[in-house]
Amino acid sequence: MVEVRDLTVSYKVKGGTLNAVDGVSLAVRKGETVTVVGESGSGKTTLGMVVLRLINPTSGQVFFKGEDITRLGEGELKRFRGRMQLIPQDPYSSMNPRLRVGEIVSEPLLGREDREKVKEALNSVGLDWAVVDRYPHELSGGQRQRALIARALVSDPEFLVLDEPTSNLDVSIQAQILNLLLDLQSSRNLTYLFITHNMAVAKYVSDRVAVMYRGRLVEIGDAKEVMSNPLHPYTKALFDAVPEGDFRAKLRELEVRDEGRQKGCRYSDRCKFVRDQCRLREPDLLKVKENHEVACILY
Amino acid sequence: MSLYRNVRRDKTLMAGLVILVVIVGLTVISATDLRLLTSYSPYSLNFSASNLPPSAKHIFGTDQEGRDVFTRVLAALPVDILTPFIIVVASVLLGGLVGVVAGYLAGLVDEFLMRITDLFLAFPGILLALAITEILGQSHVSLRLLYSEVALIVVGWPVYARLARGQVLQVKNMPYVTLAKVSGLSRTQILRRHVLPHLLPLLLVYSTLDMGAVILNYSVLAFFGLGAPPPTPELGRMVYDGLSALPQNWWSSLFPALIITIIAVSFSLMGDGLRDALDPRMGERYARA
Amino acid sequence: MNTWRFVVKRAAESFLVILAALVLVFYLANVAAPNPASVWAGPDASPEQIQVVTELYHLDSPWYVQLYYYLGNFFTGKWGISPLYQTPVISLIEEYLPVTLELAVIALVLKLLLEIPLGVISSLRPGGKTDNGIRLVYTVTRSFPPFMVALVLLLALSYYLHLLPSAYYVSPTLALREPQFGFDIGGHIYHVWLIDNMPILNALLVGDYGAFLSALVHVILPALALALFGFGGIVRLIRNSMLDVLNSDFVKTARAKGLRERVVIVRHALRNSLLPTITIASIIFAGLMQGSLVVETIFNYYGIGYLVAQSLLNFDTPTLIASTVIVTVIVVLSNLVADILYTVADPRVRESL
Amino acid sequence: MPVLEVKDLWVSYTRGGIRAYALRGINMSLERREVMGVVGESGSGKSTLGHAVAGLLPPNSIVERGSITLEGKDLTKMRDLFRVRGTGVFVIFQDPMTSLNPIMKVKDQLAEALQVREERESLPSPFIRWSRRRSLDNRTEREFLEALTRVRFRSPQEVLEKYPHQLSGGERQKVMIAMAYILRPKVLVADEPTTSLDVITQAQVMKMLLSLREEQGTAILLISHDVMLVSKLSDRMMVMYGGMVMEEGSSEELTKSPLHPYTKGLQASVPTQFKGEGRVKQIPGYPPNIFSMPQGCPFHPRCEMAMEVCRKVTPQESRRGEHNVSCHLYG
Repeated sequence: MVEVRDLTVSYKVKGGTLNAVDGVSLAVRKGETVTVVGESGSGKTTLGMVVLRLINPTSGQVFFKGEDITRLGEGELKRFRGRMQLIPQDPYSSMNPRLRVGEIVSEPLLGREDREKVKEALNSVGLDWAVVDRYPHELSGGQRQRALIARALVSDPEFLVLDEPTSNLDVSIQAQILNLLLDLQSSRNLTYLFITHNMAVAKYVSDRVAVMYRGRLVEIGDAKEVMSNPLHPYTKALFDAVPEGDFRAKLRELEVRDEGRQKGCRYSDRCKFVRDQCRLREPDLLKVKENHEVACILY
Repeated sequence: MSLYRNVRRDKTLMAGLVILVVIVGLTVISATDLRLLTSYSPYSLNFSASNLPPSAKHIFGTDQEGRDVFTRVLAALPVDILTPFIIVVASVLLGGLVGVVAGYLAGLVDEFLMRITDLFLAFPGILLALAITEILGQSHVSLRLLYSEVALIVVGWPVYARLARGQVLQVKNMPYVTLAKVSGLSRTQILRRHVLPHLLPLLLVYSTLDMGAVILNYSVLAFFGLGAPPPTPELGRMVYDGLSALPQNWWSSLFPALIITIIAVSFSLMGDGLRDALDPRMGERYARA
Repeated sequence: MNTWRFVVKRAAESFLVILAALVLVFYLANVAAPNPASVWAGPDASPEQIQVVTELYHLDSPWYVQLYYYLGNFFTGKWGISPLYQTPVISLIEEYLPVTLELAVIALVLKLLLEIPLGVISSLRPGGKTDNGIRLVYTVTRSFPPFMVALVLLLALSYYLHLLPSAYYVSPTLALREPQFGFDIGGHIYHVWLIDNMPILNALLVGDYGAFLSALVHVILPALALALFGFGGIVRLIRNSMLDVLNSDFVKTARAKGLRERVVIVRHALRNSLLPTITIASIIFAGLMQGSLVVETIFNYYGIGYLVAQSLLNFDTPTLIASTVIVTVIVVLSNLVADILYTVADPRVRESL
Repeated sequence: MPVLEVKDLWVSYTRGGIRAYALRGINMSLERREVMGVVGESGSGKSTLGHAVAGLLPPNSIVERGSITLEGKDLTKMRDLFRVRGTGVFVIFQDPMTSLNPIMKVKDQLAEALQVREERESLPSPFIRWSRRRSLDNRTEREFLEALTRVRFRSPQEVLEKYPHQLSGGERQKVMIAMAYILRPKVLVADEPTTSLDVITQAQVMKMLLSLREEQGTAILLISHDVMLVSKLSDRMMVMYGGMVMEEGSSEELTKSPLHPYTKGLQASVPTQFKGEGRVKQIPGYPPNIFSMPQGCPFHPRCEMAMEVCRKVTPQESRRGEHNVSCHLYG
């Protein structure tokens, strides 16, 4: 459905360039959810934006249904707009406060007035038709996020990028939205690229999980496999930080290391299992099982 | 709508509006037929009645040439209101256009336009306007009003360019614009739907506030005799002319100055009120405490 | 290190702006003007005078040659000859400008002393009685025309109450002093050159307290009128940035630490709120320089504003042009200083250079 | 004897002339070295409780009733609240990016904290106070370095000379904890201290909060919307909703056998299963706004077990084994 090959996005920063995304290859198959997990600054959001062609990659390619859309101009991209949609992180700033909900939801229709479409979309996210005349500030956070999902659905997309869609919501609302997203996926056969830093959410929504660390894909595989048998030391650290089991004991064990910049593996300075070879070169993704790849010299 | 309610609740806005309606009313009557308001002529000299203090017959007194100050104030209103209005409208259009283009196209165009804007902003505005009017208007006294308008537009537009650019840049980075892009809205559609609706109220508020400032600037030009050529009465010029009769005849410069103040204050009140009415965030600013 | 690079860069930029401003003024006076010769010679010039001026300023050459001479003249201090005073413009500026600079600085200090505390007071209880009162006052005073304040002060304090003198006056004794004055510190004599026409500063340096007092008394009214012109802009700015800062988390942290409210307000809130004021300091200063036009005219205070007013009323364009350019230069430089101060005051900006 | 005791606390806000209750009869007590978790969604009043305890309620709020007793002193009756802040109660706020003064060096911000503590510990002469303010002598610098080392800064000397913007979010939060080390408060209110941080950083910050408690016996009021985090870290926890305590008890008990339908719902709405292995239970509806609080039990419109009485009568707190619960099912 969607594929990126050897994607790199670099920014100019003071004293050099920073690769927000660094040589990432990833494919999302039709109807599945691939979740990208990682800390802030890991490049997961940038990756999502590149896939939607909102940010231009420095190098590498982006494919949508087999077509190379990396170099397409805004005019040619028109064909793809609407077939890919975005569910944003912050339901507050993602709605123009001067527009009514109806106008916001129908925006992807590009001016074609289609009451039925809007009605159906609102219906499918569990919102009442009455909201179309409301302004965003009259809605709660959960209602807004529902409206934004309806907005994305109205253009009949096949592929959605979900950029931390529940991180600004209350826990009870998060459950509602996650269930809604799963239902919509199965009823409409949607393909998701789900971006999150919340491991519990990742576990609940993913078919496959991709772990990013500072722009680099360090581990990828089937959700169950990766989550129950994490291989990369960073992935392990991520899971160790989740409040589960005897968390207080885990915290006592926790080592605190500042990160610096080193040659070789970029996780080497924080890694518990670091060896001399780690400093030599950046490891590539290696297939350890049919459904599990990891970029670490330990394997 | 809530805007209407806000307007009614806002005392400053109401006060500004009321004064302004009275002044605009007087201006319109004065422009159509001054004799409806006063029995004196603003032009004819009458030295037997010079330097009369304010009284029931001459509520603002008379000047050194014996003209009724109140009548001259009324006669001055059309020029003193219309000229700043033209200046502000032209500045908004010019500056707004430059700002939107710069903010929207970004890159080199932005860099170039903003350098020019900065250059004009670097000038002390009034002084440049005075110089422009004086140099251009020297040999064409009859065109002086036009030149003074041009001069004040020259110094007035850059602020709007900055304002518009800033607002465009701010809205451009809002997540809802990103969403619009994903949905395939074109640049012009995004501009129309998302950018302009935020920009226009801002420009309205700012230009209302600016009306007050431009009235003051124009009055300074007139003060130095660079406004409309005589015999057209002008409030700023009347202030200057009255100075030579100080301190005995204080009324012929103080009253025109007072009228300018009232007009400028009413615009300022209205601008402030409009801002509060249009910007709910400002309202919160008071509520938070 | 970085800061110095920034200073050099900003200085170079300022120079370019001044250059561009010069070109713009040149275009105005020598190209756009309907009759450039009368711009430089004055409207009442005889044909012979016009002839002299045309040669002097190369007005019959192509514009780029004129521009070359214009810029060359400007940087060598040849700013033309005033048809009104019949003296080189530069000597007029030398005489009048210091008076205004002194006046403007005093007015600036007065303005800040009046407005900053009001802004702080207003922000402490937003929406309260004091705040509403202050806001009402500045909404009105902000739109006072410059002559309004001057007129009222003049009429009330000088003519009616006879408290203060109405016009400029310098103690004659001051002019008789040596223009150069030395301090003896640790056996070494440090020389201080008096700047002509800064009566207050000079009187202080010379130690002539009679003259100082006299000059001070004369400066009060114009300085007050100037300080009150546009009164409220800073109050508003301080109030609004105080409100933002007072609601910010770091002020909450400062309170949570157990600091006294006075310390929280002054050390944390006010210091941070003053940052935006620095950025507009040059705008305030430019406003004062411009306000001096009207204020000096009304008080007959012999500064550059008075000079400009005279040149306007008498079509003395060379003086007008030179004054405009020199005030522009001062404003651009004050902007430069403000920018540098801002980077010194705000570590975040310093870092991002 | 608890360090902190809150009794029947009612706090209201006034906005646009309308008064609404953010806290409606809160009871709470906190022992030395105890971590009390406060869980709730937006509008539950958890932050208001934190602010009230720290004496930092905003000016448009009023304590209507009740008391907050810190070491025997009732904060609601005190005028000079600043005297208990810092050394009595200190707060770590949610957003580390904004909680330090951007134009002061870390050193100077820590120095303020030290000054506050020393003034309270002994009352040195004004001259000594003045001279301390002027100079950072070796002794004070050593104290700063020690505090920064305790929160695991690798090069504390450098951190002292830094401005907040030169530190990451996690590092700034560590500076806040270092400040707590210097102030030695009796009670530390941690108001969503890790919400804007990554998981790994969150774990580190939590580790340091726990060490602070171990080393100084600080009682911690840990406010968070994250049920899992709070239940793992706190000794006791209270679940708030609509300005009321729905349920309160030892964290272990509350996690194992919650009584209140809201506590149950909240715990169930955290996903634990893989995709396709069943659905997470959801609470219908949305949390109420304090300006439109329903009659009776605030939770009844979203409660599956709601009865007639829940619509009308606000439930009272009742004791059930190790729990306190406010629900008509157990009343």
